[in-house]
Amino acid sequence: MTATWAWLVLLFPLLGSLTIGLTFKALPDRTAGLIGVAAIVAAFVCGVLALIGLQGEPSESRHVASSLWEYANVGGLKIDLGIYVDPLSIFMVLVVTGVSSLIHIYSYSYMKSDQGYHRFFSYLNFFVFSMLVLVLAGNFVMLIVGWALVGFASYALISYWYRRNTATKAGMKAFVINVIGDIGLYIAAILIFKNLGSVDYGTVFEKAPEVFSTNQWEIVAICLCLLVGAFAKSAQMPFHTWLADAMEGPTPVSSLIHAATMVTAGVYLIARCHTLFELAPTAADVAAFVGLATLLIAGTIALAVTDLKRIIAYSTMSQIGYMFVGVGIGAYSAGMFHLMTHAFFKALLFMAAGSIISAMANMQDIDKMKGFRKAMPFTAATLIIGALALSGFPGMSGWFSKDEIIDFAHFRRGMYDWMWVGMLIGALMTAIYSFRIIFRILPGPACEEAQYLIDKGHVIHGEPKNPATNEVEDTEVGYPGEEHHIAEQAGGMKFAMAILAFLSIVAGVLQIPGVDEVVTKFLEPTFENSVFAHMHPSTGEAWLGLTEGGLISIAGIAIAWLLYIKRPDLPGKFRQRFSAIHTLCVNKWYGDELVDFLVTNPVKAVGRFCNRVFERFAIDGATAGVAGLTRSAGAAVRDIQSGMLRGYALLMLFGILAIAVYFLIRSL
Amino acid sequence: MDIEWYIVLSALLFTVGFIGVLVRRNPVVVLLCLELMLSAGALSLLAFSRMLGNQDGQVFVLIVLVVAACEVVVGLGLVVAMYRRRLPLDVDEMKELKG
Amino acid sequence: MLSSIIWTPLLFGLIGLLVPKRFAAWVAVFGAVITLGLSIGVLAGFDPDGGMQFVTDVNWIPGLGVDYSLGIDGVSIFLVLLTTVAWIPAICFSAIRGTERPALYYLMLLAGETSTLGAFLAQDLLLFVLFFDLMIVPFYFLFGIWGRDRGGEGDPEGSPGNGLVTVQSATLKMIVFTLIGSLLMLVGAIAAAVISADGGTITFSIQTIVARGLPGGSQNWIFWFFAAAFLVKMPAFPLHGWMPDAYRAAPLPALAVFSAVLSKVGAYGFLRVVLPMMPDASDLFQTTILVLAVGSIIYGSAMAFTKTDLRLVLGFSSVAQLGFITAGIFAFNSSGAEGAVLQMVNHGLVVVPAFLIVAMIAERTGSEELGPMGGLAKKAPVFAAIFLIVTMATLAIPASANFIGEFYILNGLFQVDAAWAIIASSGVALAAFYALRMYQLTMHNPLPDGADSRELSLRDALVLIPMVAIVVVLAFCPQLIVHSSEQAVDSSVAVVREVAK
Amino acid sequence: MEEVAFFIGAIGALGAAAAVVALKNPFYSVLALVIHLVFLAGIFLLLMAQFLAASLIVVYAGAVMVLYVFVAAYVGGIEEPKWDASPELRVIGPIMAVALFVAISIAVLGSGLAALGTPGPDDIPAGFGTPEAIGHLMMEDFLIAFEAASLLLLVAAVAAIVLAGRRRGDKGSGTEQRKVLVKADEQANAQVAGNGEGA
Amino acid sequence: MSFDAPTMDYAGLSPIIALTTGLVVLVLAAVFDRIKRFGPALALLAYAVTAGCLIWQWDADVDLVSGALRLDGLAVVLSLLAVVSAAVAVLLAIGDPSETQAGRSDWLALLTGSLLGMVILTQATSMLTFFVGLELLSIPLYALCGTNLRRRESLESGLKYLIVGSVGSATLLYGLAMIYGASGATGFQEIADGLQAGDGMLTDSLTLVGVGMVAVGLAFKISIAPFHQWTPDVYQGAPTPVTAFMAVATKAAGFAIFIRFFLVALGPLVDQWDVMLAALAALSIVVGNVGALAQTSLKRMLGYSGVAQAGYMLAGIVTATQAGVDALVFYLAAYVAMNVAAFAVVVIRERQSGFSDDISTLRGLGREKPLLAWPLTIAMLALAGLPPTAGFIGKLYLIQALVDDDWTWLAVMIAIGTMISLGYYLRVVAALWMSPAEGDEAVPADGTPSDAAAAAAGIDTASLPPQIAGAQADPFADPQADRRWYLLAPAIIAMAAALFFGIIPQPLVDFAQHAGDALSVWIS
Repeated sequence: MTATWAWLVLLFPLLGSLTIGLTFKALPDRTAGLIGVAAIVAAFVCGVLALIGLQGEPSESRHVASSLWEYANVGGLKIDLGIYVDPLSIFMVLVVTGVSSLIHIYSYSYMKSDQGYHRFFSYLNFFVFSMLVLVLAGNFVMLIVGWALVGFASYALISYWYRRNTATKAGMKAFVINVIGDIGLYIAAILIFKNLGSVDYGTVFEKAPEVFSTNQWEIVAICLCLLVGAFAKSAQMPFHTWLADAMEGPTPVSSLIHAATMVTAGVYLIARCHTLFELAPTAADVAAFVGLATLLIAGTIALAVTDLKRIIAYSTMSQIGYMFVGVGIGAYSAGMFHLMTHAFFKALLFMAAGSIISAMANMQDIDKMKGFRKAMPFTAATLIIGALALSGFPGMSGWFSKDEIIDFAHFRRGMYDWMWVGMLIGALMTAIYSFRIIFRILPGPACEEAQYLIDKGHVIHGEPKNPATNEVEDTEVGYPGEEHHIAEQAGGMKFAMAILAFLSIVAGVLQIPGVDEVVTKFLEPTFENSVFAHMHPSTGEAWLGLTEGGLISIAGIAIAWLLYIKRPDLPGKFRQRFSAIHTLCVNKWYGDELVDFLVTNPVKAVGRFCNRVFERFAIDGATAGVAGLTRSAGAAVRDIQSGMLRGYALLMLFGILAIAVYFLIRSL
Repeated sequence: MDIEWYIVLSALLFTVGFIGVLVRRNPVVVLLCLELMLSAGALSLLAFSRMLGNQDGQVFVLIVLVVAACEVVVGLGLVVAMYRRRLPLDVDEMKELKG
Repeated sequence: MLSSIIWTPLLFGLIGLLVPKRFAAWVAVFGAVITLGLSIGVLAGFDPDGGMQFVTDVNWIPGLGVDYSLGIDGVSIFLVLLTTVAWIPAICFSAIRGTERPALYYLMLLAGETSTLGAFLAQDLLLFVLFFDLMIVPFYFLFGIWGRDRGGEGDPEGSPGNGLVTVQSATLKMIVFTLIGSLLMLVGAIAAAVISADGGTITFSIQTIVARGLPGGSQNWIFWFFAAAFLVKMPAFPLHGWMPDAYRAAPLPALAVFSAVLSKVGAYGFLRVVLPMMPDASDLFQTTILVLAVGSIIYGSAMAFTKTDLRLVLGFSSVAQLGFITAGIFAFNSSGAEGAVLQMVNHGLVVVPAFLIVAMIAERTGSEELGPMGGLAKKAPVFAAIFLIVTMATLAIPASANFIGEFYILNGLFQVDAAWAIIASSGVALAAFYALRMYQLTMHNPLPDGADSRELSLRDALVLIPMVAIVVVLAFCPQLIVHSSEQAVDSSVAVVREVAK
Repeated sequence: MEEVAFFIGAIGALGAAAAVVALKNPFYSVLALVIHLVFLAGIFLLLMAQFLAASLIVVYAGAVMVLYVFVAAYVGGIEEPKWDASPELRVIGPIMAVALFVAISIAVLGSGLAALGTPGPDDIPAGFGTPEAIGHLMMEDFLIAFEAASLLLLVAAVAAIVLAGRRRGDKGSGTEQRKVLVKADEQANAQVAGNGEGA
Repeated sequence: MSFDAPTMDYAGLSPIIALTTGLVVLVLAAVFDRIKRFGPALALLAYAVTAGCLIWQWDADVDLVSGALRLDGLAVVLSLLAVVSAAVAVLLAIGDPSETQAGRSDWLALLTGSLLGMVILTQATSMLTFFVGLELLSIPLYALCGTNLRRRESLESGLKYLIVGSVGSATLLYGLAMIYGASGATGFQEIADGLQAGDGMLTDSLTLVGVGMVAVGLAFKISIAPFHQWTPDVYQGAPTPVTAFMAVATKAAGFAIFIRFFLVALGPLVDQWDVMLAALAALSIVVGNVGALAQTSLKRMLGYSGVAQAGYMLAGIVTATQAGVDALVFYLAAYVAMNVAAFAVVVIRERQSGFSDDISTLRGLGREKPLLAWPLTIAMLALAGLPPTAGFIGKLYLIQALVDDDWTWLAVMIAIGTMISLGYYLRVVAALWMSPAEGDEAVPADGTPSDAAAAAAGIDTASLPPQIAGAQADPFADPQADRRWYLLAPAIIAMAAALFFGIIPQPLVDFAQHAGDALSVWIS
């Protein structure tokens, strides 16, 4: 029964996507939106039913594998169209469908005036379907399928406003980097098949400990390849550059895909393959360290950039860094818990940001925003709640989830203490940049747009411009129309944000150390064979960690207050004082340039070389050379054919002589 | 007289005829040189005929003479035809066809 | 049965000469559909474990030991189906638009189908060579008569910087290149028969030659004679010199089937002839061929993302794809070879709509250049969606059957040496880049002046959608192909595996 | 005695042949060829080919050469620079021709055929080279060759008429002299044909 | 001295007798203007009777007239090919300027004389018949080449052909003399016996140099490089019907005697001469193919192509096996069909386009006159060896014979030559189908050729009778040429044959093997 519900979880979004996509001419926009919302809600309901079914099983057999048909089977490499349901996948299903439902509801209102409404919902439903394939996959090939399909959906949605050059470029970048990640997974899957003879989760996780010894090179290679996929999808260094550009997509997309769900797939992957990573601790450490590096670097960038959505995007990278550290060091349930809470508050932050951006007529620069507290009180409130949760303010959901990871690092001691320190610094930065947004946007005298909203009661109708380039764009297809939608005025948006705000505040109660620890217990069947399953800090240590985290968060908020409210001149001074560091951060640590230098430019150079040099000289040259040789031989023959009779006779004489000499030599 | 001498003589005549074809430009003279080459062949045939004591070669030579005569007739016919067309009688001028 | 499959297209082509001009197209469509029906009939009666089936064997030139011998097995059946399927959209596309000298056009197109089917079905080595050579003839005329010159610099029609291409030089280059291989193959085929007969009666039956075996020394040079033919036909790097010009000059419907099906004959030849007949040489030259195959992948991809002419993007992507296929075959294991067979079918199915879409794009923008294009999706969501599916299948996105093919190929290669698989896999990333670039630069971005974004006409949609539907259906169950061809493919590579041990 | 005769004949024939090539005036070349043929006929006699020697003189040096003389006179000489501008022909040609001579000589002198070094067998059949013997051979063993040769003459005659004959298109364009000449070479053709068949 | 008349097997001699009768009748007809008009019909009748006699004697295997001739499969098959091409030449010559100027019957008599030479040559088994047959073949041809008296090229080609041809004949004669000396015999079988009987004569310098000189003489006739140089010039200059006849029939007869002399008389020496012939074949393939590449005159191109094709065919002799001879004869038969189709179209096009055989005059023909374009197209594809034509099967046959006898390198040469050949054959196809007609550049078919055009075509207007020179329409131009059955029929029948024997080659294989079987006594 559980399997059936799980299949239905997959079915509804797919059906929704197809229905909306195929009926784009027949159905009115609203109906399409409703179908989209309904499909996801239905998936959520089925997910809950699957959860109930699963919880009905005894703890040791809480996993179900189910296969529809044999997808392909050659040379022992058997691939089923199969799913694998266990607490981890159900957890992900619930997070994904839950958050998706809310974001669909939000989009229903937010995208109202967009002319590609059908397309948007079709893509969005397809994304949810793909994401569910990813989390429910029963073997590595299906995982790859889901993995790549979310990549595709992400691409489609980033390039949703496809007439913007910046959007299509960003989509391309995201897609190609994700494909590189996919290749990591291909190779991992092939290696797994080669060593274990199967790609099915069940068999692989069962046989891996028997086949591999700890840190055997094969298993390390497998895990590193898996990590390539994980890093690419989760925007971890050095594959992180696409995420900031992905903000070209509509805000609900950023909220759903590039904050709440898809980008956390890497975390899910490591958790899913924890058996393998525990056999390859080196690879797990790599994951953790990359997560740490990303969280610190992304934090510094978030402090410097001024594009509202990009700040949140870097914050996302940073938070995923935390999750990577979490699953890298063995704090699986903490990592997954942070994944969930982050989904709530980050989705909320994006929604609020979207609301503000709408009010700003698509302007995204926080330097130009001011005084929205009065103009948009509801949005302001949700923004504050999101920021508090993000910075780990005591009592908020983020406080419980983030500090659990930080604490676990400290608990593991050794070199992990350095991670602990790093993560604390990161936490401080998180608090600062979170409240940088709040303090720059909300208080103070209203800016022009905010004032307009206060005065006229509706948002300003700006020229449709590309926020990245400020070019005027045509709105005929695929752009939000002149009407903009803000949370204050749209029920759907308000509803979704309210629920998320609520969850951002209270989700922490699921995992109060020493009290309930619902998430840990729920996920226990998945991680029961893990070496870290029964290693966790004592309740006291946990609370100590929470206290530290809370203090740092408060300190960070205070610093932000100091910088942006009390002494607003200070940031400028810092900027001048440490201009090198500022430049570095504003330029995102030159990540794009580095990738360009190391990968893109060489590849393009190879292409140019092939095209302009090799093809021209070697291929065409060789062809022309042979042709020319033949032609000149022909010219020689024709030259000899001078028309001169006596020349012909001479050549004959030559021939006779040659043959005579040949035969004379033969007769010797 | 050894037969070799006759053969060598015929080879020499053949060579002289060939040289004539190579160096002369008047088609009439070229035809004469062809006669030389054919008569060289005839001479060697006769020499071998004598060597073998076999008269087949002699009959062959008779045929050769006929052939030579026929070639001359057609060749001279062509020369006359060209002359009538006021074409230059110079084998080096016959270069319309080339390449 | 198989004979009727082969000759039906030609028959209808000839009928087309007799009927009034305006019906010629529909006679051709009818003929192609009947051929498809026949091939489906064969599929229905096909037994996946039955080895060679529907065998026809008639003395053709007894004086030379050449038989008219046909048969079908798990490898050929899907290629035959691919052929019969692929021709229909090409013909329909032309029928909708109309061509000059229609009777001749369809005769040539259908003669092309006949010869391609012949190559796939021939079980006599010489018959295979004959059909292999014959294939190029109708396409020579198709490209030559209905193709067009492409201008050089400054010509709005042409590709700036891509130089001037005349139909004559392009077709000549094509046919000379292909025949270089074919003629050497003819020598090789005869040598194979003669040497294997070893003084006995000469026969060209592939099975007999395989059974008789060839001495190792002869295998080595005969191998290269065959390989030359197949590699040029594909085309593989660095023997693709004919491809850019020919592709640029060709009429698109003919190019679609050419690229989709004819290129596969080369790969098929490796599987059908080279591996079983010359196992020692295949084993000996495995590395060399793999270098060429991987070279094709990299080079084809690199060219595909630098070229701006849509045809060339597709053409070089075919080079890369055929590289994958060759690599899979030369992995000598069932995973690689099976992936290759699957990929042959997939690539064929994808390329036909791709080229037809290029034609439709050209109708809308008046150019086949990526530079000045874009935004066509604006009023053509269905068109864009179909192209998107095709693009995704081209770049072998997981969930497409192309992915399964590539995955199996990579898996097969990995078992030879991990390095091959890793280098080859870079082709996957590059494919994403060039395919997406092609899609974006046509469908996305602002619509330039002069371009006309309009939706597919219903008839065009009817041409494209069945192909796309097949691609989608295969995405769900590649096992259909994999299962039926497994036995045949495995028997081909097993010979080499035996030797390699 | 035979040696002396041979050398006289050889030197005469060669000298006349060289003269054919070397003389500037085609008229003289023709005459040189006649002389050559006479010497050659002498050598034929040494080789016991009486009939052939006779026919060479009668048919060849007589009839055919007359034809030459007529044509040479008809078309006249052309100005031919002695050593013209294409040295490859003037120099390489003779060199290679001489090389060919050397090659043939080596082939003959180096041959293992013992009979070459002898003056030929003495026990030759009676009547060797006489018209009677040749006639028998012609009518018995070589009948076909003989008949074919006669047809060849017929065809050659037709060819000459076609090429050099007067035709309707030429009406009025020829001078009196040319008409005569055309008639003359037709006659010559007929004569040659007649000779061939008569023999 | 008693007279021993040779036995005359009149049945065996019937083809020669029929042809001789035809020749005499044609010569006589030349005298009577009334009969003259029926010259072509008379000639065709004679050829038909000859062909009938040949077919009647299909299974003959007899020595004729004291071993001078031998009528066997080889002779019958190759004579038939020669007769067929002569018949085609007669048809193509109807209305041709050369035929008209030469007085129809005379022209046909020359043609018949040459054909008679060929028939004798295919049957010759003695040096004398060999030599006289060859001359009977050649001398009328020299004249025929010059029969288009108005054209300078025609006369030039005739004289050129005659001079170099006589050099070739003289060389051949010299070689024959040496072989006669070495073997002491003139009959082919006796030569073989004599050489084998003689002490060391098989490798003697006298023999071998003789063989070499005979090879040169024969190579000259069948246009083997480096003795090919007359070919392009003469093909181009000669009247096209003559060229057509020369291209095919000469090769048939030349190869017949080549096969018979080398495989029968010089059979014991095969190890001595095979490499030389292989080298000549390879050289011809290269020279012929590269030489043809940039030609603009179609006839000239076909001349070079003939050199290359001769190289292919010579490869069949190199093997000295029955399979090789079969392959050669098969190829020759296919070659007849291909060339006839090509030349017939050239003749038609010439008459329509003011006697230019430039490839550019073919432009756009595929669109305007597919009935003309197709035979030429198929001919080109067949010459290039593409399926489904007899040319492909012919190459296949040759390559098989070569590979079977370990001459793989020569087979590869054939393959390489074929590749090069595509470069020019397909240029013709491209001109036919792939380029628009040059409306203003081509000489209008029915218009008046200007003096400039006439000069370009080599017509020296000054020396022409007034009614021919300038001002007036070319009396031989025939804008309706593409509707003349006697021109179109050869083209279409030859095309059909080239296609038919490409698809169902077995009958032609049997035909060829009939020729090869005749030599089964001498070769394996």
